[in-house]
Amino acid sequence: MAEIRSLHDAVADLVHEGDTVAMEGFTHLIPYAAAHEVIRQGITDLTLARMTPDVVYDQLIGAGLVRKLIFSWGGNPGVGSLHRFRDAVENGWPRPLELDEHSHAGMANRYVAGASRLPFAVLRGYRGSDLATRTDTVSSVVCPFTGEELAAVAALNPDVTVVHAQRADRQGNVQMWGLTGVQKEAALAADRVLVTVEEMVDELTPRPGGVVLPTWVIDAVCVVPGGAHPSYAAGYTVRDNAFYQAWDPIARDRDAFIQWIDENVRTEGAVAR
Amino acid sequence: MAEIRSLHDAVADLVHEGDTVAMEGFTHLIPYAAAHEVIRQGITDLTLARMTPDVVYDQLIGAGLVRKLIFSWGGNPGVGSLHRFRDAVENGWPRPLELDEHSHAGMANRYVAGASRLPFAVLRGYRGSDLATRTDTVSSVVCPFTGEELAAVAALNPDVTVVHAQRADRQGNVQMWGLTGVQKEAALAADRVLVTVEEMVDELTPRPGGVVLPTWVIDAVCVVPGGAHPSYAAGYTVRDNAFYQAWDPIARDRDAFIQWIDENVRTEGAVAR
Amino acid sequence: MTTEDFTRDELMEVNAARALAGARTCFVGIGLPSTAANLARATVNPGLVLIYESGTIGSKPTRLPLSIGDGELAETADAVVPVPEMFNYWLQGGRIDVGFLGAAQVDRFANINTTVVDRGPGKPEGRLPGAGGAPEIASNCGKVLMVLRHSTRGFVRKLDFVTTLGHGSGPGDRERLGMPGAGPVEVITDLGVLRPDPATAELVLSALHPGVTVEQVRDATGWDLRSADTVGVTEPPTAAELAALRALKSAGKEDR
Amino acid sequence: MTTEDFTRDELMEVNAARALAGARTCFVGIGLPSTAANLARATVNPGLVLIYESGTIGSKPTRLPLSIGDGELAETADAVVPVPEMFNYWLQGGRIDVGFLGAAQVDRFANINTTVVDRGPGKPEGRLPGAGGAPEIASNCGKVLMVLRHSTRGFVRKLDFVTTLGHGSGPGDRERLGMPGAGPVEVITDLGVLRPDPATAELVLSALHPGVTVEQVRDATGWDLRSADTVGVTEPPTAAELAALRALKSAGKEDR
Repeated sequence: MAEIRSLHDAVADLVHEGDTVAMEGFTHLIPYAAAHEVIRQGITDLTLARMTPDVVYDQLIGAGLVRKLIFSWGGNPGVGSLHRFRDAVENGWPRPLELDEHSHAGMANRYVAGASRLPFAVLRGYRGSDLATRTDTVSSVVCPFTGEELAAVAALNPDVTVVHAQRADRQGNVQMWGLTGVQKEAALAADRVLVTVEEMVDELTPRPGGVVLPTWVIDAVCVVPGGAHPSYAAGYTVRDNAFYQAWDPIARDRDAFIQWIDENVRTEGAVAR
Repeated sequence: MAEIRSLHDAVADLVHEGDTVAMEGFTHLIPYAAAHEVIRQGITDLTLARMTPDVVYDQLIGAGLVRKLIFSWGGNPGVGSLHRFRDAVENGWPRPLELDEHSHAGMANRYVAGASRLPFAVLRGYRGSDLATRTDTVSSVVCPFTGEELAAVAALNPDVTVVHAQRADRQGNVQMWGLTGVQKEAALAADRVLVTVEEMVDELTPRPGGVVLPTWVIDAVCVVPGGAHPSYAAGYTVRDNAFYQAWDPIARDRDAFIQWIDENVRTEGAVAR
Repeated sequence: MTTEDFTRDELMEVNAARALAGARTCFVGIGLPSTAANLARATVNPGLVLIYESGTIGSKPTRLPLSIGDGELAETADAVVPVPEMFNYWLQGGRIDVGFLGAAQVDRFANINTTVVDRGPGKPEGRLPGAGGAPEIASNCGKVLMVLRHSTRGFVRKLDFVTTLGHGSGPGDRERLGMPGAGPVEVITDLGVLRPDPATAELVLSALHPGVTVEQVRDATGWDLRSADTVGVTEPPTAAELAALRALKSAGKEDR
Repeated sequence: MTTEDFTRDELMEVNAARALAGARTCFVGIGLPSTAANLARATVNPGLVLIYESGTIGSKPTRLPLSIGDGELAETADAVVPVPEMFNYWLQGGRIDVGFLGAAQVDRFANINTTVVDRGPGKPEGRLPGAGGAPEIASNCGKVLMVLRHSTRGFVRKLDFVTTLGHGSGPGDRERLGMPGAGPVEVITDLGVLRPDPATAELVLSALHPGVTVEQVRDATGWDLRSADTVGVTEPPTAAELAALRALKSAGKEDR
């Protein structure tokens, strides 16, 4: 059963040094506030998983908290590179970053296997690609009916998954809608689940496209209005595209990055959360 | 792209003698009207697939059109046996019925593999069960990462899937809601898709729990109000539980069954459709 | 209250509901398990999350569903999910505390047959409905409860077909097969309650319903049923339990 | 209209949109492919179904999305599906006519690298964003279109890493690997259009944009680019195409 908690306490209890953490969200509903709380608490040696690591992972990587990234596409969508990610991979700054790199189809299926508590998933993928040469989480299986060889990807079961959603009821049932991406799978694949929400309501009235995560698969719900900014929560906030574009010059420069994090994240009550 | 057609023409064109046909629906949205059209047209030697064959398949089997059934639970839910199904299996009347029998988890995953155009799906299932001894569509695979042996089920790709839905727009996009069961998978696994709907509308406004099948994965849409009776279409009709209970004595008796089919299905414009 | 005030079926149903005290989530089979689970929500476990294989999570029906796909199950649910998701993410995902099953035939190790029965030489096998969700429910739920009427037709020495594994041929079989759940922990009948002996995994008589004798149960069991060290007597149904049960059933009859 | 009236990028974008004439469904990568696909909807193919890997089917945005997960993509879609479903049922399911990809590096067989680039001895590999959906888009869509600016950095003799297979090392490779789609059929750049030679699967110059010479294209290509038997010249953009393209781009800029 989910407890309704402060973000500080929920992060402190559920995210541990050395954990594999998935903070999912496909452009939409990215849990920035929770990630910033991780930075404030300095929880380190993390393995981060996500199909589309974007600016929020750039921040965690630049803050030196990440030792490994499991992913399939790392960029600032429509803007360019993730400079902190590149700096870590190319130059080991502020620390080396190990990679476990997949295609989207493979990552999505790794979460599906995780949520299904199967050790692997099968797809027709990675054919002719060098990707499989750089990871030990892609292999192959042979169909026992047709003899076809198919790709197998290892299940991905994070220690903790963090997602942002539109709302929760007082029992901790969570509802999200719009692009819900791979969030359900990431949550159900994890040992622990932390959800930040825009709003707490008395009753979760059904919504078109609504996905409900029952309270009994969640550990903590934190009410954090705007907790996805500069990402967005459909029906509550809009994507701050200007922020994503402004991030590029900040992230290009180590000092500018450090200053930004200090002023906007590490300072309690900072504007950019 | 779906054509909007009469039920007669759509069934005549899309359902062929000897086809594997899935008419899915988990209590809800069962395409009775389309099945009755198949009976009227006498399309025979069918292999029928469905997780929960109920009264509608009892009718098709009793009408002598079915040579094989692929299924996981065959009964009249809450009432009792499917007597025509039993008579066919036990006594070969009106013809022998071959069975390919699974668990629900296995059948659901056979459709998932079919919709995913994979030759098989993996599950932790059938363990300790005799089921696998009576089918050639259950096998096993070994996880290349952990060495665990898991069940493999062969993909199920019907020649044609028939489903009932609440509504369609004039382009043939189809929307259903409520218990949508395994209908999406059954439709996407099939070579051809026939959908009957309660209503045609100008625009498919989003609905909570709504599932949309785009027109370009459907071959024909037929407007057949009440086409799920005695099953139901949430928001349009209610389940005729009394019919399901009344079916039991009809189906117990071969003559009563034949008379019922003649009067209610084979007679054009019959009351029970 | 005396035994005249309730039926054997009501004893079975009330005790089946009681077995759900303390459970968080229950995967509910149709028929007697559904009666028990809904009665539990009305009595010992108002917060019990009912999960039906049609895809509903947290159904709160006000009357007994006739089928696992009745409209009210979806309308009152916390979430409705596609059937493949139900079996893969929720059941196989190990998220469900209790699986509640009925059965046509049960053997002494709580293995279940719902597929075919042998009707004797020269006669065709008798056809049952089939497996449904049971094999994976019994494998993946935290534990399994079973409810069925007591008779030598149902409680058999040897199953004609193993649809669903309970405890196999004894201790260790589930582990060997890699089945995560504890398997059947209780079989509730109209005569009493059987539980697996911890040492042998064999079902033994552990409680009688009021007014039932050990001999009656043994006569209705197809194997040489042993008794637990202590055979208790179940508490008679309370007035509240009976009222709730009868209200559920009469509400369910309106449109049948 | 003269060449002064439009840019090289606009030539690329307009011709990329034209390549979508007649397609029913397109799996759209972000960036140039998204510009092209949205322009196609505004010009040559109003009924084109846009599919984004974020899960939207039939998006009808009125401005260019910055990311594949912009809100308008979901709000205007015929259906929004979970990401695993998108990749398994829709892409792998073989339901999508055209995959439209960008690339960092392309070789003569239209293989793609979006993973790492070699920056020379003693220097660390340069990091690119990674595969995203491309390997399976290129494998499973009916055919693949590519759009990228022409330069020797992009059109290379040998890829530093094969992220996504195009035609491998020549005819037969896709078949041998069991890839259902036809693979890359056209690479549209700011200088012209390359297509695989049917006999060798090697990309050859098959059309120049107005005002571009064969030498210019060869100079911007890292391998010894051959020309098709006939090298055409693409039609200049029409006023309507340019107006639609510029309207899309300016609408997209409002909130950036």
